[in-house]
Amino acid sequence: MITLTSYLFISLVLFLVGVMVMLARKNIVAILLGIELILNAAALNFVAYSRFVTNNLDGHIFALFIILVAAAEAAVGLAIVIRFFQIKETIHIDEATQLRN
Amino acid sequence: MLEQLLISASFYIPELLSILLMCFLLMAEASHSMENEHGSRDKIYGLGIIGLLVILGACIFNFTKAPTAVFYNAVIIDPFSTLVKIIMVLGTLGSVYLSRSSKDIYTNLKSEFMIMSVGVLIGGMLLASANNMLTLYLGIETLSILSYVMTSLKRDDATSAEAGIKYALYGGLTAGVMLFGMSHIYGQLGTIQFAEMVTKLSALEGQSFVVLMISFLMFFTGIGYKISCFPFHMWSPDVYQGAPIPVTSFFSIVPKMAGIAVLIRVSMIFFGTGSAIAVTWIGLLHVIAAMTMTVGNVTAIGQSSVKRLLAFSSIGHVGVMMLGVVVLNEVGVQAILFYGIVYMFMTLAAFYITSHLSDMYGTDTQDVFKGLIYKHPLMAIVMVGVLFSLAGVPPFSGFVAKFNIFSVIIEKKYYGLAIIAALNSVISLYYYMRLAKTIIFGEADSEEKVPGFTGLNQTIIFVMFVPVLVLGVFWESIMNISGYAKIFIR
Amino acid sequence: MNGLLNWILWLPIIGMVGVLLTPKAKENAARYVTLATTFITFVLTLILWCKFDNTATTMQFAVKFPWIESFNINYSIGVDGLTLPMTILNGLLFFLCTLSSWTVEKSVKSYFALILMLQASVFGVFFSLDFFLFYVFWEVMLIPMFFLIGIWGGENREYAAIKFFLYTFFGSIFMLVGIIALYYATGKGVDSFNILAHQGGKFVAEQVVIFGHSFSFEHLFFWFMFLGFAIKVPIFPFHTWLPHAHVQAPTAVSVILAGVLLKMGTYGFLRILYPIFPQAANDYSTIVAVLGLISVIYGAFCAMAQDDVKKLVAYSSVSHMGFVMLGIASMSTQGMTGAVLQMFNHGTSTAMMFLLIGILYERSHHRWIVRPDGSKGFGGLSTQLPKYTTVFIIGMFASMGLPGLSGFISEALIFLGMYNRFTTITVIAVVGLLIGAAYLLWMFKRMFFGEVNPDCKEYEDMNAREVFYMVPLCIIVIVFGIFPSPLLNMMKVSVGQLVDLLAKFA
Amino acid sequence: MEYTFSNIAPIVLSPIIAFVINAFFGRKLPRQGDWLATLSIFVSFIFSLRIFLDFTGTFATDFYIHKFFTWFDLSSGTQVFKVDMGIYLDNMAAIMLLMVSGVATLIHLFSTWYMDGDEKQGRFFVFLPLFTSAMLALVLSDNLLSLFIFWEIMGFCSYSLIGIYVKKEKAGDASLKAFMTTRVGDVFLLLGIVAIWMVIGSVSYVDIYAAIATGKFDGLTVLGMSFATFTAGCIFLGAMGKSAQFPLHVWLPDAMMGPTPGSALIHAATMVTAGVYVSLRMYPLMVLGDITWFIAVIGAITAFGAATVAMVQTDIKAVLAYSTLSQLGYMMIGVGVGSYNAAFMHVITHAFFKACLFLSAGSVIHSVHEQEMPKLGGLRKYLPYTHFAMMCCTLAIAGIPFFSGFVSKDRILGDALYYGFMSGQNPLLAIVPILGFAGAGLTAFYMFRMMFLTFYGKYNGNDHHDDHGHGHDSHGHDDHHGEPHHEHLDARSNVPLLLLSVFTIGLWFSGSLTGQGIVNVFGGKTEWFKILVEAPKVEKFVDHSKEPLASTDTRIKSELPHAHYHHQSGYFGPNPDEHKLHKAHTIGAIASIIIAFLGVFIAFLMYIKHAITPLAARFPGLTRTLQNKYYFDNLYIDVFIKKGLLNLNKFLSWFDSGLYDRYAIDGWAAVNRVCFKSAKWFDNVVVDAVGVDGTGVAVNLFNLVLRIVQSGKIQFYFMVLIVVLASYIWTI
Repeated sequence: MITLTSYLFISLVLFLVGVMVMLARKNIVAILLGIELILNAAALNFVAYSRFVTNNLDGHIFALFIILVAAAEAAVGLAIVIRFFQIKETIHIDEATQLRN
Repeated sequence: MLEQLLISASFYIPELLSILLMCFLLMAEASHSMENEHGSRDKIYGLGIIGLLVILGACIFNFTKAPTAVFYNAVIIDPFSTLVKIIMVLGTLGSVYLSRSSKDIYTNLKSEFMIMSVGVLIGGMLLASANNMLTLYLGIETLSILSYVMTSLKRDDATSAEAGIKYALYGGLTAGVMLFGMSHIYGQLGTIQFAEMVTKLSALEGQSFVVLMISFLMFFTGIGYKISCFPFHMWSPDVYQGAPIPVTSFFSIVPKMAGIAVLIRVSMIFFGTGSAIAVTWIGLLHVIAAMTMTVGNVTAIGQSSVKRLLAFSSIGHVGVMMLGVVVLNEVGVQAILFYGIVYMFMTLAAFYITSHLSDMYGTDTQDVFKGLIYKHPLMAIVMVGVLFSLAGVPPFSGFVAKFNIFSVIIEKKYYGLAIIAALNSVISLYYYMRLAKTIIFGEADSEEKVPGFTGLNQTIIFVMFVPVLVLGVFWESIMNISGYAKIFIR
Repeated sequence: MNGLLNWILWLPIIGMVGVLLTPKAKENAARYVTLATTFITFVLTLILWCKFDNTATTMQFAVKFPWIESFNINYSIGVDGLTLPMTILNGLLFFLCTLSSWTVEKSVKSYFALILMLQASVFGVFFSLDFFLFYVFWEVMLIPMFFLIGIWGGENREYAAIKFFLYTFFGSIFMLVGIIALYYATGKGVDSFNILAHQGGKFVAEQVVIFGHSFSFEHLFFWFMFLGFAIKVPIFPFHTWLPHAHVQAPTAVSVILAGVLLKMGTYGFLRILYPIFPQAANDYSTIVAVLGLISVIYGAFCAMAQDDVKKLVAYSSVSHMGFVMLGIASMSTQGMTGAVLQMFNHGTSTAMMFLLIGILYERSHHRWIVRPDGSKGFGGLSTQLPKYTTVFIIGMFASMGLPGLSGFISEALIFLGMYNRFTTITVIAVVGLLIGAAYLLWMFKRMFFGEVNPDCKEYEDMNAREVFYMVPLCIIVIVFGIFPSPLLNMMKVSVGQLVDLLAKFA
Repeated sequence: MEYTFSNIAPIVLSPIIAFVINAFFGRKLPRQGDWLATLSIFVSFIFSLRIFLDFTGTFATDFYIHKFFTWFDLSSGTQVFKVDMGIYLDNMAAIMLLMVSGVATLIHLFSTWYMDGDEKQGRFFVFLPLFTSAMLALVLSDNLLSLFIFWEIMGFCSYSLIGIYVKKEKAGDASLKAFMTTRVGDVFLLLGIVAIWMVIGSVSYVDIYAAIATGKFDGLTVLGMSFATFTAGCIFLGAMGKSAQFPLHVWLPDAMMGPTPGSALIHAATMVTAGVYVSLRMYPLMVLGDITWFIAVIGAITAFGAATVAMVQTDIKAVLAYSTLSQLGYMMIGVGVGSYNAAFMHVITHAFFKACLFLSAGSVIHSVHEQEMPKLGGLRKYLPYTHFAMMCCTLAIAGIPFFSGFVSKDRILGDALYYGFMSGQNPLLAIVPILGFAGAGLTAFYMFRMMFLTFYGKYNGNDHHDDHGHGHDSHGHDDHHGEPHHEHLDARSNVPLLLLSVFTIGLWFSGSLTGQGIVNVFGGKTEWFKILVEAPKVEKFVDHSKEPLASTDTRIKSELPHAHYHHQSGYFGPNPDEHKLHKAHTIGAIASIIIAFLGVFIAFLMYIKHAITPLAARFPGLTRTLQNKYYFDNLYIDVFIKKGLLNLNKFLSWFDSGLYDRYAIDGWAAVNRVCFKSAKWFDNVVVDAVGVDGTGVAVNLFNLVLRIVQSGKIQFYFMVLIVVLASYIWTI
C-alpha cells in the first residue's frame, strides 16, 4: 500500500540528490538537471499532499505551473550555457570564475 | 464569473497595461527593418517610455483606491503594493533611459533590454501584490528568468555570460528550495492562500511546528535570494559586476523593491499577529539584518570596481531596510517605503554618473573618477552629494531615511540593533568617502571632457539629484504618502 | 525683532548664493561679497548683544514654527547667556577670517562659498533649540570643513579631512541614537524634540535593555551623547584628529576650527548633556574632570615637544579646552562661568595665534621652529618684524593667561570653581599653567630672539590689512581682560540656572 | 583725611598713562619719551609723599580701607560671589609707597642719562613706568587677587626688561629663565589664593585676618596638612619665587642681562621686595600655619650661600646681584624669626643702598664700557661722585655702624640670635643665627673686595684709543695701563647717586622723631620705625569683618603703642623675656660689628696690601664650585629640563601620534583592509594551489570548505546556502 510517507521519502531523496548534483558535478548542463530534480521533488510533494491531505486541487495546479516554469527556466538556462560555450568553448563550471574579488 | 474577472481586471490595469506594452514592443521588435535599425530602435524606445509613463499614471490613479483582493484572492491591490509598483516603474524608466545612452549594451540588443525590463517589471508587480504562494512563485520566476537573460545581454563578453550562468543556477537552486518548502507548508496547512494559512497557523500546535519552521526557512530562501540578504547575497556582486551597468542599476532597484515588498507582506501576514513561530522568526530576522548590513559594508571597503562597490553597498542598504521589517509594524513599513523612494533616486544618480564615466574609460575602477571636480564640477558635486546621502549625512535625504529606520527600531527598544546600524553607517561613510576623496582631491590624468555628460544628461542627473536634496529638508509629504500606503490583509 | 535671529542665521546662506553668482572672471567680487556678508552678520550679532536682556531667564529672540509636524519637529531657535558669547565670537571670527584669507588664490568662489556655509551651520548649532535641527546643523558643518581642509589644506590634507569627518561622524551617530531614544522616552509628544523640554532630569528612573542586560537610561545615553560632544571638544582619548586637522587646514579654517568649532562640543555639554542628564553628570563628574585634567597636562606636554609651531598651538588648544572641561565638571557657579568665559577667551587668543602663524607662513612657507635637520627655522624675528612681534606677545600672553589679559580671569574662575569639589585635581592642574607658559615662551624664545636668520631677512612686517584684522582681537583680549563684567553679566543668569539645576541632583 | 579715587588713583594711573603714550607714540616723542616716564613717576611720588606724611604724622598703627568698585559679580540667587577692588593703607604701605616711588623716580632720572641714544631706549621707557606702577598698585591693593594680578604684570615687565636686547641669545635665555622660575612660585601663590578664597569666602586682607582671629582656618586639612599650613606654604612659595629664595634663586643673577637701571629697579625697589612684602602682609597666616621656622631656614641658606658665591664673582654686576640675594635672605630671616619691623626696615634700607649701588655700577660700566672687575681699578679719581656714593652704600650694606644697613640688619641678627639660642626653639634652628652672622662677615668682605678692585689700585683696563691690532689681554703690560677712556658724567647721573647715598645714613631710620633723646643706635625702643610698623594684630579686624568690604571708608583707631608696646611677639610662643631679648640684641650688635670690621680688614689685606693670597689661588676646587654657583643652573637646565622634561615631552608626543593615533584610531580601517587582503591572498594562493578536480563529493566538500567568501565559484555559493540552511534547521 503506497502511503503519503513513501511519496515524501521519494521526494526528499530526489531533493537531496538534486542538491548533491548541483554541488558535485562540474558540467553546467548536469547542474541544470539537478535543478530539475529539485523542482520535480517539490512538484511530487504538492501532488502527494493534495491527494492524501488537503483534498483540493491547489496542489495539482501548483505542480502544473512548476512544470511549465521549469521548462522556461531550462530553456533560458541552456541558451545562456550555449552562449557561454560559444565564448569559452567549455561548459566546465570552474571556468566560470572570472568574477571574484 | 465573467464580470467577476472584469471587475478584477478593472483593478488590475497597470499590470495589464504592462503586459500589453510588452506585446507591442515584441511586435515592433519583430517588425523592425534591418536597414533602418536606428529609427526602429528609437521607435521602440519612444513606445516603451510612453507606455511606462502611462503605467505610472495608472499606478498613481490606483494609489488612492480602496484596497481589494482580486482574481479570487490570488492578487491583492492595496496602496502599499501600488506605491512599490510606482517606485519600480520609476526605476525602470530610469534604467531604460540609461540603457539608451550606455555603451555597455551592444546596440542591437538595446531593444531586447527595453522589452525584458518591462517583463521584469511585470514580475515585480505580480510579486508586490502576491496574495498566495502560487502568485508569489510565478512572480519570482517571471522576475528571475528574464533577469538571467538581461544579465548576459553583453554579446561576446565572457563575464556577462558567466554572470548569467551563476544567476540562473543560483536562482534555480533557491527557487527549488523555496518550492520544496512551500510544498511542505501546503501540506501542513492545506492551503496556498496567505490569509487562510494565517488562521490555520494560529490553530496549529504540536511537533509539526518543526517541519513548518523548516519549511518557512526554505520559503524564505527564495525571497532572501531576491533581495540578496545574507547568506543568500553571494551571487549579487558577481552578477552586478558581470551585467551591463544599466542592468545593474535596474537590478539594484526593481527586483530588490519587489523582494522587500513581498518580504514585508509575508512577515506581516504570518508573524505580525504574534503567532507561535513569530518569536523565532523575528530573532532570525534580527540576525539576518545585522549580518547583511555588516557583511555588505565590510566587504565593500576593499572594492576597487565601483559597480561592485555599489553592489555591496546595496546589500548594506537592504540590511538597513530589513531593520524596518524586523519591527513588524506599520511605521516600519512607512520607513522602508520612504527609504526605498530615496534609495531609488540615489542609486539611479550614482549609476548614471558611473555609467557615463566607464563608457569613456572602458573600466569602472575608482580611478575613473579622478579629477571629476575639475572636468564636470556639477556632476562631481552631485556624485559627492549622493555618496554623502548614501552614507546618511544631513541635509541629504539619505539621512532622513536612516533617521526613520533608526527611530522605528529604537521605538521597539532594539538598542543593540541600533548600535550595530550606527557602526555600520560609520563604516559605509568610510568607503563612500574614499570614493568622494578620489572625486574631489584626485588629480585628473587628462583634461578631456566626458562625452557622456551632454547637457541633457547632466540635466537629467541633476533632476534625479533634486529629490535627494529636497527630501532631506522637506520630507513630511513623502512620509505621509508612505504612511498612507498600508498593507491590506485579506 | 524676532526676525533678527533668522537674519543672522540665513544671511550667510544668502551671501553664499551671491558668491556663487559672481562671475568667474572677477575673483575679487566673491571676496567683497563675502566680506560684506560677514561684516553685516557681525554687526547684526552686535545689535543682538545690544538688544539682549541680561536678566531674562528664558530664551530670547526665540523663533518657532513647525517643520515636520507628524514628528513634532520644529524649526525653533533662540539665544541665551550661553549662546550669545559664542554668537558674537562666531560673527567676529568669520569677518576677520575673510580678511585673512584674502590671499587665497585657488578657486576663490567655492572657497568663500564654503566659508559662508560653514558660518551658517555653526550659527545653526548654537541657535537650535530643536534636537533634529541641532543634529542637522551639527552634521552639515562637517561638509564644508571636509572640503575646506581637503582642497585648500596642506600636503597631507586628504588624510586629515577624512579623519576629521569620520571621527566626528562616529561620535555624532551615537548622539543621533541618543536623540531618538529621548524622542521616544518622552512619548513622541509635542516637545519630544525640544531640547529645553528634556532638561531637568526627567529620565532618572528609566531603564533600557540591551542584549538582555539592563542599564539605566540616563547613565547609558549620557555616555552615548558624551561621545558625540567629547570628540568635538576634544577630550583626551578622542583628541587625535585635532593636530592633523589643524596642521593641514588653511589658516582661516584652523582659526575657525579652534575658535568656534571646538566650542560646539563644550556648548553641547552645557546646553544638552548636563541639563538633560543631571544625575549622570553628577555621578560621572570625577571621570570627566580626570579626563579634562589629562587633556590639560598631556596636551601641554605634547605641545612642548612639537617642532611645528602650528602643531604646538593645536596641542595647546587641547590643553586649554581641558581647562574648560574642568570648569564644566566642577558644576559650580565660578567653574561654569569660567568655562563659558574660557570658551570665549580661548576663541579669541587661539584665533590670534593661528592668524599670526598664518601671516608668518605666507612669508616663510614653512612652520618649523626647529627644522628636521636640527637647524633653526626662524630667529631674531622680533628685530625683523617689530609690529608682528608686539601682536604676537599680546596673543601669546593672553593664551597663557597673564593677568590683565583675558585668559587669566577665566582660568582663575575655573580653579576657584574646581577647588571645593576636586581639591587634588586643582593642585595638579596648576602644573598645567606652568607648562602652558613654558612651551609658549620657549617657542617665542627660539623664534624671536637672537640674530636674524639669513632667510628671515626679506620678510616684511605686517601690512595694513593684516594689522587691520589683528587689532580688534588685541583690543578684545585686553579690554575683556580688564573689564570682564560685560561678558560675565551676559552669561550670569543662564549659568546660574544651570548650576541650580545640577545642584538639585548632587 | 579722605582718600578717594581721585587722590589715590594718580599714583598708579600716571605711570600707566605714560606707558600707554610711550607704547604708541614713543617713537615720535622727543627723546623717545623718557622725560614723560620720569615725570609720571614723579607725580606718583608727590601723591605718595602726601599719604606718607598723613600716616606718619599721627603716631598711630591704624589702617584704612576704601572700596573703589566691584570688578565683577557672579552672585546669582543664593550664593554671593563678587570681587571688589579697593585699597588697604597702613603705615607699612605708606612707607613702601614712598620708597618705591622715590627710588623709581631717581632710577628713571638716571636712566634718562644711561639709556640716552641706546637703540632700545624707547622700549625701555615703555616698560619701566609700567613696572613701577604695577609695584605701586601691588602695595596699594587690599586683597590677594589684585596683588596677584600686579604681581604677574611685574613678572611680565621683568621678562621684557631682561630680554630687551633681543639680539642676544643669552638675553632670551635669561628672560625665559626669570619668568619661568618665578612662574613656579606664582602658580602656587594662585593656588593658595584660590584655596583661601573658596574656604574663607574672601581674599581681602582684613577678612583673612579676621578669619584667622575667629579660627576659620582651624580644623581643616588639605592633602594631609593643615589648611593654614597649606595656604601659608603656597603663598610663601610665591614669595620665594619673586624674592629669589634658595631653590628658586637661579633667575636673579641672570636678570642683569638687561640694562643696569632696569636691574636696579628689579633688585632694589620693585620686584624682589614684593615677595618679602607679601610674606609680611600674610605674616599672621605664616605664624598660624607654623612655617616661620621654614622661612627662617630658607632665608639663612640664601643669605649665606649667595654671600659665598659673591666672593668669587668678577663681574661687578654679578657681585651686586648675589649681594641682593643675600640681603633678601636676611629679610626672610627677619620674617622667620619674627622681627617684623626690622625685616621691613631692611627692605627699605636695602632698597636705597642697593639702588644706589646698581646705579653707581651702571655709571662705571657706562663710562668705561667694562664690567669685569679685573679690568677695572683706580677709578677713584676719574669718577669721584660715583666713588663717594658707592662707598657710602658699601659701608651701609657691610653693616658698619651709623649706616642704615647696620640698623636694620643688626636688629634682624639680634632677633635671630634670640630665636636660635634663647627662645627655647628646636636647637637645630641655631643654624639660622650662625649662618646669618657668617653671611654678614662675608658681605663686608666681598663688598669691599668689589670697592677695592674697582676704585683703588691701578687701572688694568685697555685704553680704548689703541684698542685694535696686537691683542693684549686684560692684565697686560704697563704701557697699556693708564687713562681709561670715560665719558663725562652729568647731573642726571650724579644727582640720583648722591640723593640715594644720603639715605644710607642710619639716622633716618633709627632716629626718634618724637624728639626723645638722641639717636639710639643699639636698637632702642622709641624709634619711629618701630612704633609705626608692627605686625597686624588680627583681633583688631574681627569686628570690622562683619560686613566684608562693605564700609567704604573705615579708619580704625588704636591707642598709641607706647601704652603696651611689645616686641612683635605673641607669634612665637609666650611673650619673650624682655631681658634676654635685650641681651641678645646687645651681643648681636657687638658681634656683628666685630665680624663686619673683620671682613673689611681681610679684604683690605687681600686686595690693597696683597698680603694674603686671594681665595682663588688658595682653594681652587672650592672656588670653581662657587664660580659655578654650586652647579644649580646645571642641575636645573641640564638635568631637570634637558634630560627630564624634554625627553618626557618627546616620548608623550611620540606616544600620541606614533602609537595611540596610528594604531588605536587608524587601526580599525587598517584591520578591515588587512582582513580583505588576506582573504584574497588565501583564495588565490591556497585554494587555487590545492586545485579542484571534480572527482567525488568528498574532495569537493574538502576544497569547498576551504574557499573564502566570494571565491567566484558558484558551487561554493550553493554550499554556503545549504550549510547555512542546515545550521538554521539544526538550531530549531
